[in-house]
Amino acid sequence: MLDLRLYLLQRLSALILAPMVLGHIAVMIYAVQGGLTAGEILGRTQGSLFWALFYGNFVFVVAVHAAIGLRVVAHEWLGLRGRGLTALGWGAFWVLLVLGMNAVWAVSVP
Amino acid sequence: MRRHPLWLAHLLHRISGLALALFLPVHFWVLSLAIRDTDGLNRFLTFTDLPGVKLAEFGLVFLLAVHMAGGLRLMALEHLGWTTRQKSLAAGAVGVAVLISGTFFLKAI
Amino acid sequence: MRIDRHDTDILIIGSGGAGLFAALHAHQSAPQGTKITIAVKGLIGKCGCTRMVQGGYNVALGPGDTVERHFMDTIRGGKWLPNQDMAWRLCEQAVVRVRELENEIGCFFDREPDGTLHHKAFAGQTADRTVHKGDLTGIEIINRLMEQVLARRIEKLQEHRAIGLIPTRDGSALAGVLFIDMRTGDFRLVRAKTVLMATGGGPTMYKYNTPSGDKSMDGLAMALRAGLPLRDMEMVQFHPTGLLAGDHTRMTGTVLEEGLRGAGGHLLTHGGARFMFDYDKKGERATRDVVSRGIYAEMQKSNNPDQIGVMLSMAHLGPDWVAQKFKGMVKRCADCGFDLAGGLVEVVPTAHYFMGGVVVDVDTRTAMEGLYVAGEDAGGAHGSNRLGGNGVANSTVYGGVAGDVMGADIRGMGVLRDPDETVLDAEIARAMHPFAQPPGLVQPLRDRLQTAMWEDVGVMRTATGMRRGLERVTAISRDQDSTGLASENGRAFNLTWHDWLNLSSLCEVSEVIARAGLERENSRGAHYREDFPEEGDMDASYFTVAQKTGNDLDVIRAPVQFSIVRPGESILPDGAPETLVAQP
Amino acid sequence: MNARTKEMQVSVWRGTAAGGRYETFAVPEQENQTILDVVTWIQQYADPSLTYRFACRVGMCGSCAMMVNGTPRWTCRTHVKKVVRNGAVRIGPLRNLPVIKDLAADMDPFFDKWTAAEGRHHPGISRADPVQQIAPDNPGRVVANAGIECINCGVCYAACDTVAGNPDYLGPAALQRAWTVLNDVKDTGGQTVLDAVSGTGGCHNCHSIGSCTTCCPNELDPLAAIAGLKRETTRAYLRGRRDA
Ligand SMILES: Cc1cc2nc3c(=O)[nH]c(=O)nc-3n(C[C@H](O)[C@H](O)[C@H](O)COP(=O)(O)OP(=O)(O)OC[C@H]3O[C@@H](n4cnc5c(N)ncnc54)[C@H](O)[C@@H]3O)c2cc1C
Ligand code: HEM
Ligand code: SF4
Ligand code: F3S
Ligand code: FES
Repeated sequence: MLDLRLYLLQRLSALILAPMVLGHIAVMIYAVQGGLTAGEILGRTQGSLFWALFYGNFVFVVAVHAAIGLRVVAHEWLGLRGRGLTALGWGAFWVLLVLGMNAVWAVSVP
Repeated sequence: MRRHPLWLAHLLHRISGLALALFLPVHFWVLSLAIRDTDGLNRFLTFTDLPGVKLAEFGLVFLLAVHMAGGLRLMALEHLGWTTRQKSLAAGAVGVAVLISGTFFLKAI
Repeated sequence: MRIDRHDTDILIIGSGGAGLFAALHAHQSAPQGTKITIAVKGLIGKCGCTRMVQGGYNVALGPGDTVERHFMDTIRGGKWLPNQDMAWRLCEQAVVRVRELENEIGCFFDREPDGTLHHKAFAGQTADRTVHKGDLTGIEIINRLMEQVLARRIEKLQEHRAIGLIPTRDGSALAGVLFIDMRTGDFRLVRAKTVLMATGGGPTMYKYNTPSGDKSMDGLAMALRAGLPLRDMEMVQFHPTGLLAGDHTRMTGTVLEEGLRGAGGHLLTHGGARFMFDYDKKGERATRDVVSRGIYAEMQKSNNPDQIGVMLSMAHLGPDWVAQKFKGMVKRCADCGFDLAGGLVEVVPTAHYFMGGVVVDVDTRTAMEGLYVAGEDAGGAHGSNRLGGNGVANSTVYGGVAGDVMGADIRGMGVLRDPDETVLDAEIARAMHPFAQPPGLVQPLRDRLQTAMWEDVGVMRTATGMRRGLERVTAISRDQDSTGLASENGRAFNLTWHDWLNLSSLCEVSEVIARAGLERENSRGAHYREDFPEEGDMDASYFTVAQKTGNDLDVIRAPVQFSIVRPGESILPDGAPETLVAQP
Repeated sequence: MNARTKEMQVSVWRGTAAGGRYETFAVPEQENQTILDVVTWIQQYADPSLTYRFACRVGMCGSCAMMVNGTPRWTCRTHVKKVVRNGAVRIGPLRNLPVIKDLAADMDPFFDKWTAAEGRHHPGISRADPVQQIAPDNPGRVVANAGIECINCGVCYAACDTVAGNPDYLGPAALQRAWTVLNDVKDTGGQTVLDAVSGTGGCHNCHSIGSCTTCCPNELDPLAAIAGLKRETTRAYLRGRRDA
């Protein structure tokens, strides 16, 4: 159940996500390699507008992207349609957004 | 009809996307819970040192890499018209995914 | 028996080139609000022979070609038997129809490098005249037509088989057509002010035949029962190279294209010897009827039951070249296990086209008010032989004509006519007959018919043979009458019931073919009498007309009207070259 | 049937839209035998009530498609040797379409979508005009030619998992036809076609699974055609936004 707009939104979000995912993976590799403690991680991220924006954006785009994706899968595999499908799409979006922003908040605001 | 490279690539992409979408909320939730108390986070990070959890972490990155490579493959296929090379792209996508996650995994241990 | 009754204004039976064009033209020409219905035995656009056209479409648009030249080739090819006014209209309107196909319907025929239409020459033509889309011309034509019809407000009755033309009580006009809705097995009477019959002949009563499986001469059998005159019924065209792959496969009889011989393919006996030069100085490149007879004669010489046909050999031209030039054919043969490019493929002459049909005027009108006939069902345009490429031209030209004429005629027709209920009941009873008989196998009967017609009323004929053929057909009909269908299987989508009905149409028309063949005591075009091998006096050319009154079948001879040109004359300007085709 | 004749076990789906089951028949093996011949033999000699569909018997009409061992195929040109495994084969009605009876599927949804995708010519000129001069190597024509030999057999439609999951999806054949029309230099319906393939059932539902291309008996490539539509609709949309 994709029309042109949702399709574009999904591709666009994917394109934005790609470099972010690479960035995130790089940070993780660096972090794990350096054997960082929680304190060290938080020390770097907390209070940093850059990381706040980075992860804030990441979460928003992921929420859009994954919600559209789940909507498609729910339609094709579970046969969901109409209002149920819309509800699922928005539901997924909000759950991801709220939980994600909560995490971003925790990581970046001291 | 089933089990040709493109079909497998699609299934892989879908499964990885689904798994990511289901795992992410959990990930977010644990993260935010834990960070609220530094002790908790440390406990959390030690917890992630357990081999099983390490594997799960590896899995997550693996999924992300697979899904991303698959997604890039798909968009290349659709928008660059790389039809003759689609099969090699499909294979390549998996290759890249294993590479990225493998690096991560190796470095981690 | 309860039947469904359904009304429309214009009813078209069949969705080949004739049926689909008629639907589109009727849609254009009929007054606003006219209801148009297309009813067909299969799915719209997917059945019938137009879709199977390979070679192409004859139209006088090639360099130097003229309608006059196309016309003269058609008359000469038909050995002076064609209805000249019909042949003229065919040639003249083909030009318009091809432009319509290209510009309005969306077909794309192959082009020359400079972007103009590409024309090739079939055997028997004096100009490069045949436009085509590779060797899948019919698919292009029918797919494009089908799309246009599907997108319009035209009622579609698919998998509806026509079984009877139902006249008014006084018999002067057609009231409607009785169908079986094949999916449910129910009977449906469709009344209409005008009806086009475009069910497309199709001589499938021969052991080897090319037409699509849905074709079984139903139209001509219905016309015969309705008492309409049929002409040229002895004229069955055989294509020389049908695939021979065994009795158990439907592939047997399907065409291996003409171009294979044109390109230099050899025909060989099982001993490996070429033989066509014994029959004609052009060898394998001679016309269809000549090559068919050559092959048939060679086949008669063999008495080894494992060696039925003759062999087509292409390998000497270089297997790679063949595989590239005839990609589709080579692949088709490979799919069924034959190596056309490098090996030998066994071939037989195969019944291809039926020149005979209902007597119509140039406007497709018949002797019965409200009934129109176009396409392979209509007789006259080709006479004793159809030129390659004139078949699809004929069906599309006259289909369009029929659509226009019905659209105009309907303005003067007031109300729907009431059917003769006794004819209706009789047709239903006829169709229901097998369910009251003890069940038996239908296919062996069809095999018997096909063998009888092939042996006795086939490529070469004699009076004795055809009389024997008639007796065999009568015996088969009789056996069919006592061969039934298990009623517990029901009527819904009961293919075996339709096989039974197919056989019944084929038997009816087979009798007429043999009778008309006996009546023509000379050899013209597709009709060859070993006991009358001469062409006969051209100026006194006659065509046969068969008509049924009650149960009696009469066959008479009617003189050909040379309304445009007399034998020995030409309408080409003085000094026009004999042929424009570069000789190979 | 003499003792020497080998037989194969053919299980055939029997039933209607309301339900059904597979039924097994022993069919004599022959030298040049297609799946259509196998089905035909069953109807002619073993069970006269079996329903299936065919017309041309040479791969031109696209009427005879069925599921053979789970894969959609044109049965008139599928040699038995290609598909029979251990002396057995399973034949069912085409997937993704309603069954009418036994092996005959209802093709209407398939053709309705063909029409909905604007799969037809949109003329700019008429029969009064001469045939257009178009070089065979005209780029638009070359693209159009790539998909022109579709016989609308529905094999790709049956192969596509997206169609299976999303009944509104127009499917590979209709979309490929739309792509052909869009590229046809004679066609004047460009925007109409783009609009038709951009709705909820449109080309954007395709996940490039590619079963269509894998299964097409004519070796056509609907996957590539649909990708083309995605590109063109995207471009047209972005252009539209810019112009607006
Ligand atoms: C293999 C092959 C190759 C050919 N190649 C060429 C060629 O290259 N050039 C050329 O000019 N000609 C060729 N022909 C001849 C040409 O195809 C036909 O002459 C022409 O297409 C006939 O068109 P039509 O519309 O009259 O009939 P068809 O196209 O045969 O259509 C008949 C329609 O009537 C339907 N019908 C039949 N019976 C009933 C019934 N009882 N109730 C309802 N519907 C019914 C059928 O299902 C079908 O839809 C070829 C023929 C064959 C078989
Ligand atoms: C980071 C978290 C991500 C999540 C949770 C996620 C989730 C999903 C989900 C659930 C789908 C639907 C799957 C389907 O339709 O089969 C999907 C589809 C898609 N994803 Fe992602 N994705 C993520 C990242 C990415 C990235 C980084 C890319 C690429 C660069 C990407 C590219 C795509 C594409 C192209 C599709 C469409 C697939 C299709 O139409 O078949 N995704 N994603
Ligand atoms: S694209 Fe191929 S598989 Fe699909 S309908 Fe056309 S010919 Fe059949
Ligand atoms: S199989 Fe289906 S998903 Fe797309 S590439 Fe073909 S249409
Ligand atoms: S019967 Fe026509 S494609 Fe198979």
